[in-house]
Amino acid sequence: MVRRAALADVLGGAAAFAVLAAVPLLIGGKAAPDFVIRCAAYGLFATSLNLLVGYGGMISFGHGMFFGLGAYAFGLLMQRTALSIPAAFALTILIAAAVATVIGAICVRLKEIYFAFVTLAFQMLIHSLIISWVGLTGGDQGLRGGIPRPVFLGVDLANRIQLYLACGAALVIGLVLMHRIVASQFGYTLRMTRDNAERAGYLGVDVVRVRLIAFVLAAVFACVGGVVMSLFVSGAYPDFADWTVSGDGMFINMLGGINVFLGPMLGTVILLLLNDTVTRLTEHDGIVLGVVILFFAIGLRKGLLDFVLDRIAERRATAVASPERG
Amino acid sequence: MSGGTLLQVEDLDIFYGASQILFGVALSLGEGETLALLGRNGAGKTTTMKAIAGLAAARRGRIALRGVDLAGRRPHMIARAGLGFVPEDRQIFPDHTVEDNLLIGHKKGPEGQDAWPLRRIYDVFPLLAPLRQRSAGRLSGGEQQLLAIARTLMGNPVVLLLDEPSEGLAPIVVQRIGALLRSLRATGTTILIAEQNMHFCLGLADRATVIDKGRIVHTAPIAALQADEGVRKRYLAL
Amino acid sequence: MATTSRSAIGRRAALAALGAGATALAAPRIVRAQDKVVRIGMPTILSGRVAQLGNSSRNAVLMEVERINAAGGLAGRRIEMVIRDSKGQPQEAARIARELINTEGCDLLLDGEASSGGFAVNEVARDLGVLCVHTNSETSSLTADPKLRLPNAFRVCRQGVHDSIVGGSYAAGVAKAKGLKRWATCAPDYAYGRDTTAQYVEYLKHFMPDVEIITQAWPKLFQPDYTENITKLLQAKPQALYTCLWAGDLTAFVDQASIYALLSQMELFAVNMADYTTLTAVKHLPPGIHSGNRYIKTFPKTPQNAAWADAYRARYKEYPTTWSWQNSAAMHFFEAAAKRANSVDGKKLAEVLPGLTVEVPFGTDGTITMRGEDHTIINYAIGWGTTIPTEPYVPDMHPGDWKQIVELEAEWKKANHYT
Amino acid sequence: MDLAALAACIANPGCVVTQATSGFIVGMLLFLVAAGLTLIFGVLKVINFAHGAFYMLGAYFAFALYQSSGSFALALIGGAAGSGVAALACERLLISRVYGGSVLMQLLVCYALVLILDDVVRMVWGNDFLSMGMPAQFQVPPLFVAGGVVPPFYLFLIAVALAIAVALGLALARTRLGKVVRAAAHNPQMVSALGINTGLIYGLVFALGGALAGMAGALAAPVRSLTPGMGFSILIDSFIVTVIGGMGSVAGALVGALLIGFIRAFGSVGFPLFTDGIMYMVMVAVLVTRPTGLFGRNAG
Repeated sequence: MVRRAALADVLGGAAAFAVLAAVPLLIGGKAAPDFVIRCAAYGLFATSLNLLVGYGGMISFGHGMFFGLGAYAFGLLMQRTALSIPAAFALTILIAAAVATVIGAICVRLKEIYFAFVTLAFQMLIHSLIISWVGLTGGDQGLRGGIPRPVFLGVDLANRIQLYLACGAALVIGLVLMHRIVASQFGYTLRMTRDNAERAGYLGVDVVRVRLIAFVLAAVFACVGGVVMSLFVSGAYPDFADWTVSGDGMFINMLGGINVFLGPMLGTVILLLLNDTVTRLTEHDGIVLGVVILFFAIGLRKGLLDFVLDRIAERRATAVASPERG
Repeated sequence: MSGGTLLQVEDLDIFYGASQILFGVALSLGEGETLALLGRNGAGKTTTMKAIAGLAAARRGRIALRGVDLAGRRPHMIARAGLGFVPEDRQIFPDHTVEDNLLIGHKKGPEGQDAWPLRRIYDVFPLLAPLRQRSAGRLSGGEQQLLAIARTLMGNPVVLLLDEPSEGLAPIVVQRIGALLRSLRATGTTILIAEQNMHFCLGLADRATVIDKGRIVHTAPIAALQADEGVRKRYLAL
Repeated sequence: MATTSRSAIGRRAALAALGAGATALAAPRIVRAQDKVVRIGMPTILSGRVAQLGNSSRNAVLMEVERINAAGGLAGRRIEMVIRDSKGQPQEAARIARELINTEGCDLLLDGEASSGGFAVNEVARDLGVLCVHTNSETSSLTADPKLRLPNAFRVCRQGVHDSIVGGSYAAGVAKAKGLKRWATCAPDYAYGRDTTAQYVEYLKHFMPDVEIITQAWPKLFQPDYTENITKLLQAKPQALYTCLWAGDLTAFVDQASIYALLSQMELFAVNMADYTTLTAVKHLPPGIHSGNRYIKTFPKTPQNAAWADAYRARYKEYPTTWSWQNSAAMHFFEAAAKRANSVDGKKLAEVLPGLTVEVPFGTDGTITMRGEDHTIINYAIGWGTTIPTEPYVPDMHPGDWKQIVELEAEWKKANHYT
Repeated sequence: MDLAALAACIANPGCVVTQATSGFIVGMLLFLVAAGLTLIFGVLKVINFAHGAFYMLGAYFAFALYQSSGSFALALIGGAAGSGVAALACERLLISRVYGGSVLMQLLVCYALVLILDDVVRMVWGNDFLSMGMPAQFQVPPLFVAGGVVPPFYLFLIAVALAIAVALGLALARTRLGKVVRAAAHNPQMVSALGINTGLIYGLVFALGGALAGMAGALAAPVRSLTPGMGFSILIDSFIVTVIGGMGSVAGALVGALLIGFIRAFGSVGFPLFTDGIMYMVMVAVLVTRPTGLFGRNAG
């Protein structure tokens, strides 16, 4: 069963990548690839946040710190060392995992709203470190001068199409891996700690350890999102590690839905389309965005995909129930 | 039952999520009457009481006080209409003093009556008088139960809804609370009391109605129920 | 009016994109067909704390566009501006800049971002190879640092190091006359604040070596309350205080300092005071504040400058800002370059821009020159003076000496290994 | 780091007086905002991320009233009352729909409110920063106490804020409404079963919180510049205050606010470039050792 599900994921991923790869051919212009790259960055980030929020029941207000960390670590490694892109990428992931282990060890012990607070506090601490440590990070001006992209294994990320394909691959691979995690025994245990941590404890689950692992995994995928973003803008900025990014992540999750694996991905597409069109049409984008949020939060009361699936489930339930009554 | 029907509950259906808890529960209470709602743990007593107090939403049914349907109204409106609810786990405000708990409960009755001034409360509940400045959280279980009843009386209810007042208390305290309730009844207070402990209700309730698995299965004068071993064994595990 | 035409275009493009069914994904390059048009994309800050300045940039640009179009356009082509709000976020600035070129089909970029957004747009210009003129990023390294400099990017904007040289020399003059030796500084803790302060102090000491900096306060950018910084400065009892706080932060600082009577205890050198937005916003403008010129219609004291300010004011019901003149000047550079190259092709414009001199009201001698070696402007009006509470606010500006500025700037570049 | 300067300041009474006043100013204004935030959380269990917006509205209302009437007293009252009414409207129309819902939904509704209110202010008063100016009665030279400088306006400001703090504390502890509010924070269902309209209590508490934030904005209006979005940094600071003091505790908000005020006042002398970092570190330390804050009820 498990093996067949994994195969389905891999095949689905391959198909998705094939579609992505065809996009520049089907749709002329350079806008679509740019849009997909941004979707990859935010989508990886938001889906990783949903590992915590949706599957782990851990509402993090500070997840953006790992997005920022990924962008800065990768950018700095490329600017200041002679590492190849894959090596720098691997090292960035290691750094993110290490930092997340330390921060997570402190955070995951706290429950509910206090977990949210402490993650926010760490994010603000890291953001103020980035701003203050001008010598390393460039302070508020960010990493300047562009991120060099030496060719590796015949791949040239300075080429827009190759960068596009690489980012699309990162997105697809990241999503497949995360889906495997969610479907695994670990994913099951994680959901158990979400639904009833006490019971999970009785059953011999080390709740803190499970949460910590989830925290680190989520941080790693968020960091990959950050790397993609840094390649897109060819730099890194303190905003990447700011509350706005964490807030966007939350918003995306709520837009798309947290109970379906692809909910955050759908949310990403909606948010970016919304952002791009609204800012184009009006300077009072705050009101427009605010009203849209209210529609989701008060009108639907859940993300779009959650809403749709619930509706389908309801319809099925009534379809089953009605013959009995009739 | 001089004044006719005071509280009338009909066709009460309650769901928690998808699962149904109460099925067409019905009961009625005459003016000045005391009715015991008996049943095993989990039979639906507390849900019925909460539903009457407006704390659990009914999907269907009628809860009429003096002919006025209160179903669907918000809890504070139901309390103002005259239903005074004493919850099973007492739910006193632990950080407030005893007197503050009472003051929070104070309101006039539906006809503007103010029959329970603090003085009378302390007369009827002499145990509370010396504790008035103590934090309610530091009272014993029995004292907390007394406080919970007194607090609800401060609101001048027409019907007193008591949910398992004897639960978890020492026998001596249970006796004391029984005596208190009998004295309340003697003053003409109408009482609906949900209990697992049938003996507690003997000599207190006029009638008893038995609930099992969310359905009313038996209603009779309490003395008759005591004599009916079959019903007792089947529904009350005695 | 240009404003309406601009927004109409924006809306039309967006609607067309929506009609295509996939908004940004499939936005067609609709305007390409109209060959008589040149589209200039402009990311700038139209919401948030800096929106006032972004707006004033847009205002100035639209005013010039109308004039240029009336005179036949750029090399015979009518200018269409596509102006977008980045909210001051660098990643948005980068995204918008890319989109302006890739989706909106803009031919040229007029980068109206402040410093960090400016660096982000600079990277986009590097990536896409499009001609980009920065108008609002004062950070010197943008064009001074050869690692950042691009053949296709230019800056039409005052520059931090120029300001500091003029400010230092002016301050040293005042300090010598009044015996001000103990100095303090108060600057927002971000790149502009730190760099500008360091350079100012450097040149103050250059012109008056026995000056001593006894304390430095670093409030956060946009900090609402400066009380703890003000009291700290009072404790140190300096004779003079330099600050590069700006706009709302500067007025709040002056208001808060006033109730501590700080200004009666030390001379205040506030480089960003002499800007109409700030001068008119302060309710009780104290006299005798030393300030650099941001934009002031009496400096340079020419009829052209006054006429431009009056025209702007008549049109927008407010005075122009320092961002306004810079953007106005940038449009003049586009105009002159297109004329010389007889083309609007970015590569051809980039070839003729270095060394180009244009006639504008904001030059010391009526002209500003795009310096060839580092793609940044010189000879713009720059000076310092002291305030009075009412118009003209700064009656006497002491102009900076461009020969001196250029010499010291060259030394500064050498010291920073930029040459 | 400049610890020598910090030591020198602490040794000098003038410096201590001046910096302490400054700590009180920052702290007491923060307290007014944080008190509402913490009350709202305590009673409604909603983290009101839109709270900074009411501070902003208070400042703008005060500005408008002062411009039209010239009376600072009227501006203060109007600022507080206007924000209170706006808060009530927001609570009744929007926030009340997500009570008991997920934290995320509450967060989003608040976020939407911030976006909308900021934009409304921008539409009404424009993008440009505004400066209200010091009322004439406070345009007086500062007082000198033990070699330290104390401006009369700030004395007034501290006095008003302290008076509000005391009145708030007394009202919560002594009045029946205060007792009901505290009881509702603890067990709203029981309170409503006693015949008290908890919806009304929630509305009142939210309005009170909004009015307190509005009062802070109005008090600060003469010395701070007004911009759309000005509530954000105040929100972050008062959020830190409530987390340190304990969510739901008004006394904790007072202590936390003064703590932050003093960290700022003396931090600007001792470690001017890392005062923010210090604040965040204190917040992390408190959360790790005592998650419910210094004065919070121990949730276990």
